[in-house]
Amino acid sequence: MPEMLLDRSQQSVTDVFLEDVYSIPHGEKIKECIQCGTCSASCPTSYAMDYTPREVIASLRAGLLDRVLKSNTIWLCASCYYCTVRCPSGIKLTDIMYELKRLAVEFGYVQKSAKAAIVSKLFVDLVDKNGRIAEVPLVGKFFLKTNPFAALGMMPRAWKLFRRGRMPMIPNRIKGAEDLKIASENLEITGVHAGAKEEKT
Amino acid sequence: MNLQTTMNFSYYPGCSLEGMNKAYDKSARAVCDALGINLAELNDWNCCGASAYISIRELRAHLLSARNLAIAEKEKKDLVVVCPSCLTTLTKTNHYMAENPKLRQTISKALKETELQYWGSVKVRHLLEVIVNEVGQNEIKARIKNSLKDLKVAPYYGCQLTRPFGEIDDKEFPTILDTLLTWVGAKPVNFPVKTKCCGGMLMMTNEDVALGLVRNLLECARENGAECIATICPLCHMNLEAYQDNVNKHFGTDYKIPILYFTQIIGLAFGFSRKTLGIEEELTPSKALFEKHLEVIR
Amino acid sequence: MTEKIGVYVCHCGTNIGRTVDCKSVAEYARGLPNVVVARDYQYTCSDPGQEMIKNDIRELGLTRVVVASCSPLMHEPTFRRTVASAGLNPFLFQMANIREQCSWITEDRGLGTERAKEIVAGAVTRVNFNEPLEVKKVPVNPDVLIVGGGITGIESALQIADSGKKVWLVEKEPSIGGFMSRFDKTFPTLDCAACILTPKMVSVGQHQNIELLTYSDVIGFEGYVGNFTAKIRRRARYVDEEKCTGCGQCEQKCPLSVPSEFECGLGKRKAIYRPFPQAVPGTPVIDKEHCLYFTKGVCKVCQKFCPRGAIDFEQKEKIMEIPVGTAIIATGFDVFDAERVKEYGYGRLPNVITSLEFERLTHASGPTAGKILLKNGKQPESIAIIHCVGSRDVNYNEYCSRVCCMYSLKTAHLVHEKTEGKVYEFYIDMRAFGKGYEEFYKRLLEEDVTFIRGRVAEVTDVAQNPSEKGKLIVVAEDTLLGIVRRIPVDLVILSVGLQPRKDAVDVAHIFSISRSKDGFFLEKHPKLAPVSTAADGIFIAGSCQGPKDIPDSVAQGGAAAANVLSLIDRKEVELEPTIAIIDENACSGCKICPELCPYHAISFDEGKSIAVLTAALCKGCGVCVAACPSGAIEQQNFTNRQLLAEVEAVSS
Amino acid sequence: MTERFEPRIVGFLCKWCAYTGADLAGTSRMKYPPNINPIRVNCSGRVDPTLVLKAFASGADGVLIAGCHPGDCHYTNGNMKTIKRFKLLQHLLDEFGIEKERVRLEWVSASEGERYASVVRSMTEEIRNLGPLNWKRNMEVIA
Repeated sequence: MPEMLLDRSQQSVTDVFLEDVYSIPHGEKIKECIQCGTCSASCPTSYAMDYTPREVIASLRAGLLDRVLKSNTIWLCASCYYCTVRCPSGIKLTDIMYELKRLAVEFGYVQKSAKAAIVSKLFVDLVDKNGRIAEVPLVGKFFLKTNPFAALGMMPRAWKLFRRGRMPMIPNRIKGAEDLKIASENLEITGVHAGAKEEKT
Repeated sequence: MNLQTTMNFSYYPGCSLEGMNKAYDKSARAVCDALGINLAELNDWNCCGASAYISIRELRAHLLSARNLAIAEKEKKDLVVVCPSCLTTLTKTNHYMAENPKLRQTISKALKETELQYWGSVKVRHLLEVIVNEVGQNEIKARIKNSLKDLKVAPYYGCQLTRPFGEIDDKEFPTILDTLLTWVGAKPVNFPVKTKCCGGMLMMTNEDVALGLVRNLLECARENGAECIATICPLCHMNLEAYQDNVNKHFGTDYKIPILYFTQIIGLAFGFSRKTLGIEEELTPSKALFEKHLEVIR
Repeated sequence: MTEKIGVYVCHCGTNIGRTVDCKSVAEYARGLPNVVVARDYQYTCSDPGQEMIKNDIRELGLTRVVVASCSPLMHEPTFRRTVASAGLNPFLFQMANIREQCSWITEDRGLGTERAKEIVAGAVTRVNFNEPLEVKKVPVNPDVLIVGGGITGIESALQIADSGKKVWLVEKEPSIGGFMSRFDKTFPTLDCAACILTPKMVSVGQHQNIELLTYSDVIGFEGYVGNFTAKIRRRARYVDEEKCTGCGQCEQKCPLSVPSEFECGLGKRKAIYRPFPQAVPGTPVIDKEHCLYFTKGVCKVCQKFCPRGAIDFEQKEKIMEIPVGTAIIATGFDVFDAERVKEYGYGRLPNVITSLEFERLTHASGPTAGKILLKNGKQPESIAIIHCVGSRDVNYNEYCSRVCCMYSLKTAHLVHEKTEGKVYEFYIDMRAFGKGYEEFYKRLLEEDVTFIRGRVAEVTDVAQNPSEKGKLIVVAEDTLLGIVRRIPVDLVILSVGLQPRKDAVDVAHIFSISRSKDGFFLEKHPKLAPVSTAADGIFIAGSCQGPKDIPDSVAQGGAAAANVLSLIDRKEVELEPTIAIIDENACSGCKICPELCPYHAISFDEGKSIAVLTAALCKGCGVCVAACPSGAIEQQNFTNRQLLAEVEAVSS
Repeated sequence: MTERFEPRIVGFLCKWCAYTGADLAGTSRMKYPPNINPIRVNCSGRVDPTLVLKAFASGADGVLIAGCHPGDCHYTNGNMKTIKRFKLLQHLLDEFGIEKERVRLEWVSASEGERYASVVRSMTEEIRNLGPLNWKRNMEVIA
């Protein structure tokens, strides 16, 4: 039976967000946020964020999710999972940050200069092509895209690494890469988003 | 001395061990060899779908993970990883597929197209935990050839060995690496930031933020008298080691703390050469340190 | 004889009526065999509702009544009384629950109505086979067992004893007094805990109607309402309570000091000790684990110095069996183990303490004689108080511990008063719900305590700048500003929550009572029967039912006492006659049932070769009925005929 | 379009734990399919196999027996006897060709309203998938 899919682009970003988040195991816990700020104070990078992690949920509740998606907040999450393990309401905030990153990309909220988004996209492209990631092409492309001058600044370290045999230039390509690529493309055409809610009876 | 039994595991090195962190791979293999842990590299493994990937594509990330798990399932052995980020990603897919039937169906369907299937039986384990729990104190002590003479080590766990799942040890104050270091004759120092974040991938995109985090780690290690920092994560290792110069430049500090994989420290105690362990590939030299500390036990 | 059945379908306002079409259920009932009248009514439990049933019984000569309404746990007793007052045996009434397990669980009116019809059909079919039963009355033993000698148990004991009834008060510790005896001041009035508690403790110790059994546990509890037997283990004190005068010579002379549990390990006690000077009884106990005589076989100094010869190293524990009619369980709570929240550093960082430890520090007779001191002996200049430690947290206890906000305010007041230091309170929500509580909060605001709305993420000693060196840094988001703050302080006080006692599981088993999801004992009804349990004659009071402050604990202690006294004054209680009966003629003498009965109510008559039931011992579980291969045992009001009829009706 | 099959389940609930837990589910307004007809008994140990067979024979598609958790029985150990008896019952039903999924023994404490609701949810779903039992009709055909 083919799955009936709502066209995601027809829905508001908040609706898509909630639908996706509720599909993560225990995702509905986001409703139980008590705005205590444990996440913000546990976060090693929150001081540099436009909005603290707590304010992400406050914004959601106020119907201001878009300001979060435009902000640097989500791209500063380093996936340390401190917020997730300490949250007294059991909210998996790190997973929610991933979801916000995906939506920011999908709905075009990302500023051109958002470096973390660029590196993530490059990462995905390379993995999709080869099945594995090699650091040199990733780093190289990243700096060429963002700031070629910074790449020059990297040279001394790169040279040191290269001399020590730590900079292989050619990525390994896995044998199953082609199959995998087809499967993952199909996954997104025919498959439901993990967000599709499990039917409850 | 020989171990009576050989322990067999599938081994997932992860992308970064093929590249900048080859030394981790080398030292891990050398140590496992000595301990009778037989690591069979997973056939045609792919990227685990780690943070940078799942930030863009959720389903595909799970598919990437699941492909590795499916290949591992055929081997009917536990899957050993060394990169904590791979550990978390693979474990997460394992858990979420078990908990969310819809996701399980979707991923299974996609796997089928690559002629694979995954039933959810693979146990993903970190090498550190395998060495401590499967090999144990006696077998490790029996292999020590060099005394580390109370080498003071800051045991640095980073984030994703214990978070979010906490299956290996306490989520914030683990002790498993401290224990292992003690077994090989080193002296773990008090290191209250042992599970604080090193900045991870932010080093590429928000260097200022990440350098600050690395500095906190280096400072705490020095405050507590550590002569080197033991790492278990290739990304932490990279940030602490390759960016130590940048930290010094940025903050006007003068840290010169050698950074070693925990497998390199065990390897040294086991009497392997620095070359075998890939220690010569490091950026912050530790030669002087070990000349002071290593003493062959007769 | 054909029965005449009346059926009453209750709307319960919209509670049932919204998802069950009560009219059509009544109509359906009218078509069932033997039903002579079926009505739907707004509130059947109301006076006019009950009148309607009584009238029908009188005027239509009903022989059976079915009410389809709420759960029998709610109104079965009500309607049994109704039919009884109209002259019908109460057991000829049958209740059909179409609310809790029907109308409330669905949004589908069609299915809800259909289900209600089936449930009513089951009850109507069954009621045909109901039989009139005699309710057995048994006398109530007026003696009362109270478990737990904290402020709750003390209150209950005094109320009951003052009315002239005998109370057995059992306490695990060497002295009564509970947690309250360890507190310094009490919120919001700031009166001294000892000043208001000690007189009550003394009254208990001296009361002629109270038998005080300290250093004792209840290890068994059997019987039924009005007639229980409590089995109590009195642990050996090694001091004769009759001879001891409580002079304290032994304590002074004992050469061995160990950390005092009463002082949270902050102070010392001797191996022979009273937990605190005002202990009731004043008789000390010898701690066998540490006493030099028991561990090394030498010493006996206490014995040498005791002027009354009260020390008895040969004393053995005693098991007592005490018949009582009712019991009050007031076993209290445990404090949350702060070490579990690793990021707060308790147990790792020396100057992180719990609120209970603070009570001892600030107590005039505590280990520092009331001075608030750091581990290095200095007075703190800045103090952080952290709310909700172990409470409101899915990782620990999900519930609010209810008392911490207020005692944290008290802590802030005391610490500020004594040290004149800067005080920070980190809270999530300020809960000041009681009489005089909000006023107390206002007072603290006036006292210049700094309140920061944010849950603390961690307490660390890792400094990030020179001003943080040597301090404990408390990290929290000031959520009203959206800024993460790092506040360096000298002392951190963790306001730990309350949780069920470790032995709550065992106590629940001994008394056959249930526990709620949070692990505290379960009351019969959260609003209308807060101190009753599902087991008749057994009551709960105080924090064993859920976190409570002192006023609420005392109120519950009093409430439980009133419940008990009301039962005693009735002099006799009615027992549910749902016991088993054995048909002598049908019994094949297979001896299966005597083995099965957990109450030894069935014996075997070797002469007649049949099983014999002692009705007084039977509690009506029905296990024997289900097991009897020859169908010789029946359970009253749950006969095979009744159940089979109900099963058949609801299945088809 | 065929109408969805609504299975009919008979629930024998002990009055101390399971029945109170089921009441709690209602009081908390939890939703579950109204496919179960509860019958209150003092103890799950009272439920003899005849009652279960009677339910099936009268047209029930499933039977739930629910009592206190092992160790929590109000009558000391009545539920332990239920466990033993339940094994015999399963065996018996097997002989009759009744799928084992149609009868369940579950422990629901007085505070486990959500547990009761989820048991009924999953049981209803499972039996809906199995389809009607029609034992009554089948027996008539045989006889």
